[in-house]
Amino acid sequence: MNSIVLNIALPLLVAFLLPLIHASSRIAARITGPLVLMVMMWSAVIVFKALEYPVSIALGGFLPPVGVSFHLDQLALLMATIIPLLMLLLWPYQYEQNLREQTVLLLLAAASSGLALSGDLFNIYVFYELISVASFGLAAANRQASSFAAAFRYLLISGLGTVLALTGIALIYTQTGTLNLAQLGLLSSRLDNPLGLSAFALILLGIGVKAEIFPLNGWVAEVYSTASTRTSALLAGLVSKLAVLAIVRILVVAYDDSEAGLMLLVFGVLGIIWGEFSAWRAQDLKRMFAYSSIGQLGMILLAFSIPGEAGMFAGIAMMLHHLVVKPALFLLTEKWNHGTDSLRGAARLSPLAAALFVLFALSLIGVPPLPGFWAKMLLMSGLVGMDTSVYYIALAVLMIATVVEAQYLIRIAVTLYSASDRSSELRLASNTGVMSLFAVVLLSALLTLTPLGSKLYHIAAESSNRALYIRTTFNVNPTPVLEHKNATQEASL
Amino acid sequence: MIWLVALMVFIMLLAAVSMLLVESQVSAVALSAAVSLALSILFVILQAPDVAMTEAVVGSGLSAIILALTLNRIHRFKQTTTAETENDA
Amino acid sequence: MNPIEMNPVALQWLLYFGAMGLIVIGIAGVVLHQNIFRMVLALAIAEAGGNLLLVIAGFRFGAVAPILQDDALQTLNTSNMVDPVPQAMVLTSIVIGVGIQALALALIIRIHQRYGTLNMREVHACMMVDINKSAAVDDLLSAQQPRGRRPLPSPPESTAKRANNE
Amino acid sequence: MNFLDGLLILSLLSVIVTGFAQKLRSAGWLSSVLLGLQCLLLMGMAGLAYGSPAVSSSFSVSVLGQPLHWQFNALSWFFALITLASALASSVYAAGAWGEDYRLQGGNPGLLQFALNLNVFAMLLLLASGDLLSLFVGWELVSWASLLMMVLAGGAAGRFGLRYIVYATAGAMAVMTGLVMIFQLTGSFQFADFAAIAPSLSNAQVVTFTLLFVFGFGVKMGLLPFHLWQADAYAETPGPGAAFLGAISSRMGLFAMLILVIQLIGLGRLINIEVPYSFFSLRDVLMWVAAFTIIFPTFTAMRQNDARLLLAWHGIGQGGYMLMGLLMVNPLGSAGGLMHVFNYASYQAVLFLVVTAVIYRTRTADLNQLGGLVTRMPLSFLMMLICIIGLAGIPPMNGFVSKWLIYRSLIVEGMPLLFVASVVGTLGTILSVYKLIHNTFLGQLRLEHEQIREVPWSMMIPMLILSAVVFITGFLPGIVLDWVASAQAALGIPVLEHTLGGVESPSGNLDMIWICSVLFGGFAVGALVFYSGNKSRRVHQLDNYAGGHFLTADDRYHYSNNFYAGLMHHIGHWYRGTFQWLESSLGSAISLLSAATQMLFNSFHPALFLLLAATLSLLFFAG
Amino acid sequence: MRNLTALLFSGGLAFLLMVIAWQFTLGDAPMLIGAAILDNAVKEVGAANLVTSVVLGYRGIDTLGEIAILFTAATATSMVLGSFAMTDEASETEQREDGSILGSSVRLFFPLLLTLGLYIIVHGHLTPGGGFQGGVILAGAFFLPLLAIPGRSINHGGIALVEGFSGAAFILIGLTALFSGQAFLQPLFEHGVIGHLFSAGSLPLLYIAVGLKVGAELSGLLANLAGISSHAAEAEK
Repeated sequence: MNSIVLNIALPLLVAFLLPLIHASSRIAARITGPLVLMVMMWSAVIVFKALEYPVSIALGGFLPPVGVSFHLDQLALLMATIIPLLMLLLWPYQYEQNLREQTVLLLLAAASSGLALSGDLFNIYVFYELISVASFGLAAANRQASSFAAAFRYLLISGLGTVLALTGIALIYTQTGTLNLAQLGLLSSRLDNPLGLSAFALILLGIGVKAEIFPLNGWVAEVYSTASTRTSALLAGLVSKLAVLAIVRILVVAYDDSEAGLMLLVFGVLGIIWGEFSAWRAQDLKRMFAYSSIGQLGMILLAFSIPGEAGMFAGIAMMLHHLVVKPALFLLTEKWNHGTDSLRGAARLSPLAAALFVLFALSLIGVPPLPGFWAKMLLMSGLVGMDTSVYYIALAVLMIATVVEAQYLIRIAVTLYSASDRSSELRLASNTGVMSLFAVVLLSALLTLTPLGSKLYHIAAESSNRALYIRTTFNVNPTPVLEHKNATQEASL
Repeated sequence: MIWLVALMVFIMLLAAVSMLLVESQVSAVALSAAVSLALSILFVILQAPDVAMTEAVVGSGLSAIILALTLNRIHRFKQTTTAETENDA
Repeated sequence: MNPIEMNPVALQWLLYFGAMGLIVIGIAGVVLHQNIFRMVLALAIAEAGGNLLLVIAGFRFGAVAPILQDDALQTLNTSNMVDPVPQAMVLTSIVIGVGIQALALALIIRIHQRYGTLNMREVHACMMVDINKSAAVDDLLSAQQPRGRRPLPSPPESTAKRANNE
Repeated sequence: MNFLDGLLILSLLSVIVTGFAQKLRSAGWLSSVLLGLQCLLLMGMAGLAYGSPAVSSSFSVSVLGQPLHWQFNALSWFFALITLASALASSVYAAGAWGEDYRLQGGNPGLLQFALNLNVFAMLLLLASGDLLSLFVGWELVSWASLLMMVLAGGAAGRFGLRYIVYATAGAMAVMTGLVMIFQLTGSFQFADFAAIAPSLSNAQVVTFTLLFVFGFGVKMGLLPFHLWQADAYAETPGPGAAFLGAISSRMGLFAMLILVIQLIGLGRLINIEVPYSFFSLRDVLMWVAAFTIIFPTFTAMRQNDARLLLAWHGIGQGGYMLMGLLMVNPLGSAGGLMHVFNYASYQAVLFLVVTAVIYRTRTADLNQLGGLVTRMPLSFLMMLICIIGLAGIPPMNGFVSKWLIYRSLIVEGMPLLFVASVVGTLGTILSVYKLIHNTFLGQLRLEHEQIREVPWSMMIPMLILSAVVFITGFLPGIVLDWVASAQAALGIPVLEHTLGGVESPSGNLDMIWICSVLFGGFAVGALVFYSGNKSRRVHQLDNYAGGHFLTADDRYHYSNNFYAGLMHHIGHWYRGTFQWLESSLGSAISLLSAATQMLFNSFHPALFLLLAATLSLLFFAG
Repeated sequence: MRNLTALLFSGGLAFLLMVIAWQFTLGDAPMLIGAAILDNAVKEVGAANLVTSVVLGYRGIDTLGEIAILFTAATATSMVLGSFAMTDEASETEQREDGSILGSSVRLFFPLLLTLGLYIIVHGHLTPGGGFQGGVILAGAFFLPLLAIPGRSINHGGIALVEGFSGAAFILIGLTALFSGQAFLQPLFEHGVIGHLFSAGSLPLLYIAVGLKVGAELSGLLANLAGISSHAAEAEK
């Protein structure tokens, strides 16, 4: 079970050594990146299979509350497998081998796996910072003036976020004296006062910068439209989800039954409104998908703000669906990055790309047979299940946002398929290969909907179970039998 | 002892505020080094020698050098000590 | 230098005011300034404020630094010591702060070299022009653009006359 | 493997086959054969229409723990019959000469056939839905398939299709919210569970459900506030496609509303819910919405100069009759509503096909450019005559029977004001329909239409068959009333006692056979007098004189331009286009809001928003 | 207007933060894990400087993350400033003549700084300071001659070598602990006598690796920022 740490140590090791490998032989440097990602995926899958109940690993051999602990439950391992998989798909294969960009990508892979697995508050903060610095590097990677400016503005907002997160952690430490999430869970009675909630608010804002929370997402459109399409696909698809996951884990374990979830709801709803309505006016595909990713993340935040299993289940479903659809859409903008009206008649030139766009658009809107519909239905049943007026307002906003989203996505589809006179310079979207891979994943999810649904429900039930989380951490050597000793025994620690 | 803490805090805040208000870039960099120096002394008083040392070396040392280098690259400020000509602030 | 007993409330008020003051001055500095170089400076101040807050969290009156020196080496008593964990955390966060600052300054050099200005408003304007050019899209909100489909009506005689003799 | 499975599989198969066979020249005939086979399979299940129990399909999928299953009952059989009949007619029509002509003009008839089959499959899936989830899945497929049909023509059709999608998604979201609320209440999507708890619902819940479902399905039916999209979208759809969509596509909304509002929630609950501060009950509100849906579009139709738009506006108007009929308790009204679905589908399809035939020959649908085609296209004239008589609701045709039933039940249920409103609606229908036939077929033939011949037989046969259906079911309404009665039984509402000739019920009886025979007797006498005397001699239209002047070909004696100028002079000022204004103001509100949101993203220094967020959230918590 | 709202809200933020801070009482740190570490740090890790035992022992993964952040920052800076060396700018200012005072004093300082840096790194587990602080001083030591003696260029290849190997060393020490059955980054070898140079097991080795890596990285970073072109830079172009 300890071998999962390889998912962090190995990419870091190779990233440190890559300049030397590059100096010795170019070919070796070219293949080490994908090789490492495959090893990471392989090791994550092994541990995922061997895991029936959550396990907590003590790093450095020191038991959790004192040392840093990794919490391996199915959700964390699911993300740990998805990270290398998606990075393999979005690895800059055919670009001229920019050594430094590859090192930064490997560091991003290590940091993302760390963030997904970590069970310690300050450790989450360090891995989050590592992801941030790596994404600044990636945002500035394609060396145009506008990407430097966008990267700088992104760095500034993220830096302020870091300060807020640091103050939040300081407040929590002054109150409870511990950094381990499980112990914070045990001491959550101390955090349940306004002081604890304001600490959570600061951490939410700190980590929220990357989770594209409403007031802090000024950078999204700039970075995604200046960075290379693969980077923006990676940032929009993977990294923002991890930030949301970190917030949700803190929320579930340390702030379970308090109205911290309400704050998530408010940010989610505002995010939806801001994202979808700006996307309605966007003129080029990249910015439209950037704003739509803000809207979608608002929906994911909304889903996670619902307490209990229903919220977690809807959140994970929405998250995975967006993780498949958004990178594919961004890959589309590699060739179609001019204004939407210049796309007129593009379907005739590249029919596969246009058909894929329509498929992804329909799934994003939530048209029945496609998985997007089932995810949105889970979210809606979660919202209706709460049966309080705030959640009904959120439901109404969600509905209006979906209508606006349908309008601007189908507007693009109609332009694609409308007749056009000058259709010479629109070259075929060459990389429909990777996109069709995403389409295959989407359709396979459609076919295996019921088993996938039950698996996700199991994951959601396990990860939203706070007592199980606390029991796992403080029984570092979990007894083979699933039901652990009762929680009182742990309270003695 | 309390007056030492008070002095350091006062210097720190004064330097921070004046850093924002002062015109010339170079003096702003100097003030930021001063803030980090006062802070490291505070850390010493707070019984955190490790942190004080890091703050001194990194805060007033390294970051001051980096800031000065950037200013050098940006403004190509002359060796002569004439006042800042570019009103780029 | 073991600290003599001084009235704790004044010390608490001073230290927390210092920490919170630094954070707020830092954030206000970033928000208020137009010059991007000054923003990075203010960010460094905010980071320093956060670090001070962390160290204060671990401070205990009458405690000694968490390092075993000369006589303590023999007695190995570590009871009367300050909490080492926040100090470890601050070590990391200071270096993070410097890492971000270095990257920010590199970007500033590049921006200055390409756009020739350090004013955030101009940098933003140039960036938006570049983004619109690369996306071959004319920005709806820019002044030159006529609102909606109808081109702007030509200004009446009086303003036209005044405009060209301004 | 019963008939239902066969039907669904064949329909899916035909979608795939026509999908791949688009480029084939004979794609049209292939799809017509497939649709014919589907009709035969449907006939195989004809027992449903005569009281046999519901046929349930052996397929059943369970998704996320919720079972989806499909079954056919008399109501779905009745709607499926109309769908397949109008689909077959349009497919045969499009397969023949019209298809060739459409291909020459740059269209893709194969794609039209594929879209037709896709729509049929989606509608069959919706009609066969066995629980709420499969109902919604079918519903979304229908609305997206009809989008494909609408935007085939490209250009302006794309814009109207986009407008339709906004309405359709809004409706779909409302329905989805309703379904999810039901799921929360009952824990499952089955009809039975919802029917079980329906009586125990509180008034507020019933009102929310009804409003959600009426809004959700009403958008597709084109109920009043949401009717703006339908006319333009259907007018832009290529000929036979418009006939199919006009005939049945918007009735899918009625079908779904029947199941949810009438069958599950039940009319009784609607009646005894009082709307505060008014003597209306919820049902009365809906009735008045239906009444206004009859009046406004019909009178808008009167002003249209394009024949297709005129007919499309009528489609919206007639939808009001169906809803009004089905909202009535006594069997007369509901039978009238259901029968009107059948009648309307039959003559609307023919009218659209005739107008397409006119376009096929004269290349224009503008009523001010046509005239006097009766001499060149007599058969088309006859069919349009039969069908406008049906549309206007005049005896020999089936339209009269359903309108009579609805009027009779309005009187029996004691709603005189509604009766007056629907009669005004019928007046509007008659006026606009007369304008249609007068401007196209009557009056003076234009020079450029001298050489026009009748449309080829491949287009004529479907029109002939359908108008024959209009006449026969008008003459012997009992045929349709049997199906309607079994559909009423499937819906669980009181069944209408009827005979072959018409209605024999305590609240009113009608015998169409007797009426028609008397009418034909009168015709026969008139024809006898005309042909026996027969002093007349056929002359060319211009071979006579009026007021001492010889008629010349180049001046127009035929008054068709701006046909109802006089009437418009009086009622013209009422046409303020309030709904257009409403819709455009909503659109500009959204664009204003999105411009405001983009302000945040274009702000030159976003750090200020972080400061605001930090302070406000701390205030919210620490305060 | 914008500045007014900013001032208003930052005042509000200051007030709120003070309200929050006022609810704490200075000095009574909850000491939950702090006390646990203070009690058994000497036994478990054996380093005299308890902060080092926390930095490298209990929270070793944080330090690994920390080095990775510095490495990413350095790589990103070289990516951003890579091909934009100072040489194209230096042309318009006259070549600075070789200031003899500066040059000679730098030659004097270099060894002193070097020993100071190494001392701090090596005694990381005994006295305050350690890998980071020593590394920065080393970077200063390497960077000073570049500033003082114009025309002196830095050899990036060597720096990359040191950087790569020291980073790899840190992780490999951690991995050997993992492969020898213990957890990742578990302190190895016996603790020896506390207070002596060779005590606290593998901690000194870790800190030396950290020191060298930070030193190499930061000198490369400073060279990049100063725009001093290097041999390796030409090679790569």
